[in-house]
Amino acid sequence: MEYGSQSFVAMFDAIARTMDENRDHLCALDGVIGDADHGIAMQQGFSAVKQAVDALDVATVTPTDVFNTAARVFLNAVGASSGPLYATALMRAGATLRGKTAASGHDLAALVPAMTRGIADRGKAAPGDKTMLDTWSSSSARVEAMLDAGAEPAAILAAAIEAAEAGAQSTIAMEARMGRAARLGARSVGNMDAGAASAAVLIKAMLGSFVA
Amino acid sequence: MEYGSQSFVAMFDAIARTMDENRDHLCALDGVIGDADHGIAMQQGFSAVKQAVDALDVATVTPTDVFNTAARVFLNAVGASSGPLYATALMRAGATLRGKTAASGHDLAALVPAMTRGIADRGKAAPGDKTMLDTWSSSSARVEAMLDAGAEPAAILAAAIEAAEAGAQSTIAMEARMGRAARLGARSVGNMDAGAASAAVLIKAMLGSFVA
Amino acid sequence: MAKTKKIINSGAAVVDEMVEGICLAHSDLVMALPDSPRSLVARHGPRPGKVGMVIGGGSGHEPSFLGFVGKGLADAAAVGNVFASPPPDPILACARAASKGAGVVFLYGNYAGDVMNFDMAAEMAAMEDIEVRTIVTTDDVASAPPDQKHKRRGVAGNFFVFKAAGAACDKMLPIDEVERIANLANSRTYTVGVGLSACSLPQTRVPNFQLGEDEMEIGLGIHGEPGVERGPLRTADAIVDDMIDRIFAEMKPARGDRVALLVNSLGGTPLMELYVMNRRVRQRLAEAGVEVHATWVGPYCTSLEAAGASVTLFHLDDELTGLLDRPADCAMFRA
Amino acid sequence: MAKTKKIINSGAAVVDEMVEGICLAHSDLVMALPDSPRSLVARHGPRPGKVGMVIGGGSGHEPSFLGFVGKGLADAAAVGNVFASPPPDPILACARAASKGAGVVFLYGNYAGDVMNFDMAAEMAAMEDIEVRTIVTTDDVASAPPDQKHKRRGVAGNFFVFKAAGAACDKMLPIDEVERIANLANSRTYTVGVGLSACSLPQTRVPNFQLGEDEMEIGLGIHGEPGVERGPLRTADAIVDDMIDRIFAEMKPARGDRVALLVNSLGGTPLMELYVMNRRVRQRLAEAGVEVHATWVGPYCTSLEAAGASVTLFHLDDELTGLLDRPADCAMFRA
Ligand SMILES: Nc1ncnc2c1ncn2[C@@H]1O[C@H](COP(=O)(O)OP(=O)(O)O)[C@@H](O)[C@H]1O
Ligand SMILES: Nc1ncnc2c1ncn2[C@@H]1O[C@H](COP(=O)(O)OP(=O)(O)O)[C@@H](O)[C@H]1O
Ligand SMILES: [Mg+2]
Ligand SMILES: [Mg+2]
Ligand SMILES: [Mg+2]
Ligand SMILES: [Mg+2]
Repeated sequence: MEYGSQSFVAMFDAIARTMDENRDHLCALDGVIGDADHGIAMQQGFSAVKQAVDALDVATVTPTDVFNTAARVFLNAVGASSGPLYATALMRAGATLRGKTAASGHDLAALVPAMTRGIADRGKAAPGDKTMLDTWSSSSARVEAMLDAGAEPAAILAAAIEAAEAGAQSTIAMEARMGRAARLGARSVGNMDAGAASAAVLIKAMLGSFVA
Repeated sequence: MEYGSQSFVAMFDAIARTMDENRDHLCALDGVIGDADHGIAMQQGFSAVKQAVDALDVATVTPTDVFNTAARVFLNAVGASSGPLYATALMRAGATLRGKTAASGHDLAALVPAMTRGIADRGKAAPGDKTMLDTWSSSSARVEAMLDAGAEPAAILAAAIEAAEAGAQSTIAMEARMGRAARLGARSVGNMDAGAASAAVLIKAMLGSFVA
Repeated sequence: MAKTKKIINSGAAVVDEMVEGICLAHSDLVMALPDSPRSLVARHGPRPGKVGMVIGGGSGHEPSFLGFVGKGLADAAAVGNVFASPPPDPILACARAASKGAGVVFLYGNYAGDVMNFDMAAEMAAMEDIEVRTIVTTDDVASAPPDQKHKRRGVAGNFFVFKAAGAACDKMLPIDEVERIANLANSRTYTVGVGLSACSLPQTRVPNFQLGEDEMEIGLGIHGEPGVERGPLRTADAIVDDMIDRIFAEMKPARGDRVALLVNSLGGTPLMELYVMNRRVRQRLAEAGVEVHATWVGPYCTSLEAAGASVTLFHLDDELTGLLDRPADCAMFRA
Repeated sequence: MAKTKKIINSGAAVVDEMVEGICLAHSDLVMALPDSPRSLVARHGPRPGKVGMVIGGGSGHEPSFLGFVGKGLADAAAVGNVFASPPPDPILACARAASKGAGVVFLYGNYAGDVMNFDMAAEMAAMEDIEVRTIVTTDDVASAPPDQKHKRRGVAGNFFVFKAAGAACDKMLPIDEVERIANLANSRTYTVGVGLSACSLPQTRVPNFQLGEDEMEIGLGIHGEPGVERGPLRTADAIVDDMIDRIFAEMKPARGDRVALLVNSLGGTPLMELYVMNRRVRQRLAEAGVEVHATWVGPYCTSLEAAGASVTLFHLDDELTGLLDRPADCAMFRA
């Protein structure tokens, strides 16, 4: 299968839909150890992205254009921590497709490690800091291992979603060392990080949109 | 029986006690159609009065002095609507005993009409306006009728307490025309006026202190 | 019911401790009278030949009233218990401190308690040969029909009446003029308020009344009392439209008229919401061709921590504009 | 759970409508940039040769940050969503507006989001040959131990750092000096806050967290987030004592030292309680022989309608005192 710009527009539509549904849950998670706005940031950001990419002429733009539009629009709609982190991730995703009019199944899988590196470079967090990076790096590690092992795209995407969810779960036991929650020290243990939770939801909607 | 300054000090002690007990109830009544502070005013005012009259040397002061002290202290502790109204009432009460070192049972009964006139003169309310005056004037009318009929003091005091309670109850059906509640118009109907309620409690404690 | 949490030491001490805290914070501007600690006097206010200006009322409305004591505004404020008029003694002490031979004006909101206590103080002042004139503010449009304006409450619009009268005193105008100006200002001040939640007295810490999840009180006073009506919570624009409709019905603005504007928080409503309201007020004024000379936004006349807001229009003429523009320097207000 | 009632039109529109309301109310002092409506610029701020000063952060802290734009303070503020750093674009637009050839300083509180967005904007400004220096405020004593001061949050003490830096810019000092002064001011600013109730975002209107009836959060930030500890609600004096103990432990005041003082409301806590707190602060300072040069009391850095308060001591030296005393004229602050 090959995935052109239209597929990536549909991908962002799917992400926007899932963020609408998860908004209040993500806000509640952020409220326990943060400032309760993470669901709003993700919902507002991807709703703006959806509007912008829906307006693109898919016949003339490349997948890279779609990602770059999303990055710029997300950043400006959101700000916050999530804005620069996801804007960087989305630009890195777009960069992996530069020069292509469509992506292969393996290209899709390779978006996850690229986005993970973007988040790590921008946020300077490490795995174990109790952030969205725990979700992304868990998913990314699985994708890279399976790519190396020459697995089929569909299997990799399914595994990436599963590993993302496991990464999010792993943040429950962690003590935060980055972001707002870091000031709570030991009080942050026992709750899932909101950014880790939204990352799992995002990866599921993003990769799931191609499987469906 | 004759009642000297000591009896009036005890009377104020009894009033202070009953206002302690009724504070929250009176605040709740005032909250529904007023500003929720009436219980505090009465409690704070009579607690200050109690402290002041307890400090008097009952061997040398007259009942009039006790009332005048109470009036002055109540006014300065309270302000509000209740302050001037009860300060005037207490001064008028004291005036009825001028020149006496002790009061008779009939003198006690006559305090009620005197205080009622003080409240009416100061506040310019009429019966039916849904204020403390409804309690006082109900009680006062009964006292005057029984005094005219030559009734025994004990019977008059008991009837005065009963009529005060009836006066307070009568305010439930009224629409307020005076004080804060007047701005609520028809919304004020259906709730007892806080000042009418405290007046019934006050009259009961005041006259009851002599019966006991 | 959950008690409201407050940062206080005790309900009984809170007013005195607040006044102490104010005097410490603003010792360059105000002082409490040594023998009347509930009388707050401006250090640079009273001066020979100037009409003295005394304001006052219950506590819990801060920065009203005691925050408006200072040069160009009130010479003194008498401080009552929470939501309770001060008794006559501290008012009289204020009158004495403000009296410099040209008479004294009393300005306060129209409440039974305040009227009785200030009137008693005025009588006592008269016995000391201090001439007192009283101006009672009645800006709350919702609190009585137009033919019973004298029954209306004084609410946040106090601010404009005080400011105009304070400026008139500061200009050394005679007491007749100050009285005329204060009455003029009051007659041109229109306020409507709404309440979203009740407040709690420090002694009981129990909310005054219960309001449904989607209800608001309309035509609210400033003592946490219920409003004249209860209705569903509406959008900011709908709330402001209703306020402006009520105000315009009486003010009857002509195109080209000028107003000063106060968007006031009852305490718990943050600036964000007040400015959203201000946006709509300005749209309505622009539609009506009314110019805005000056705007104040914030907590000016509060009910402890109650959520809610009011809008006041001060219908200017040239005289009032000049008075409004004069400087004032108070602990909680500067112009 | 009962939703918090707010006077708004919609959660999505609230920030833009607030900014519109601010520009209408204070059009003599500030304006939004026509092509960047979340960039608020002082009308009388930027001028040739002056170092430009840009502040910013999330909304919901009003009067911080946009209320502190004006002559003598910030030249521009970038406005984010509620509790969310502004993105780089409006920050860059502010930098352009504030840039008059002498460089620009960015001042903001130390939060991951703000750091990332302001740093991106600084990189973009550098590509346009605008020299940017960044000073991140870290006054929240409770938010990290002394050996990790750089991890601390910036909270209400921002006010003093902004004031000192704004005065330095206003004095036309070169950018090295402005940077030195801002860092000096930050290093001498100490804040501790407590929270009594959570706030609710306009989009969800659900309180951020639940607090027991007799509990408070200690060491609270300004985004309605929980504090570093939860403890029983105490008296005003006990709360202040704990705050002052934490501050003194680091500030180590000597007798005769001078401070400026800010007693700040998180929004829902009324002036009455702040002044009760101020009384105790002054008692503690008097005991320690510390003089108070100036005091500000009120909502300066808020978390929407959250109940709570903070105390900030600004440990003065002669240089900082002179800067603090310079006039400033902003929409929501005047000195
Ligand atoms: N430096 C960082 N690196 C990676 N993720 C981070 C970093 N800082 C914060 N985060 C993530 O951002 C999430 C919070 O995002 P959001 O609530 O939108 O922003 P804010 O913290 O500004 O309110 C956290 O839950 C965490 O997962
Ligand atoms: N003019 C008046 N005459 C008689 N009673 C009055 C008058 N105005 C108010 N009251 C009484 O005062 C009561 C309220 O007293 P209180 O709550 O102590 O004062 P405030 O109204 O100043 O808060 C009312 O319930 C009413 O009974
Ligand atoms: Mg957040
Ligand atoms: Mg009352
Ligand atoms: Mg009252
Ligand atoms: Mg945030």
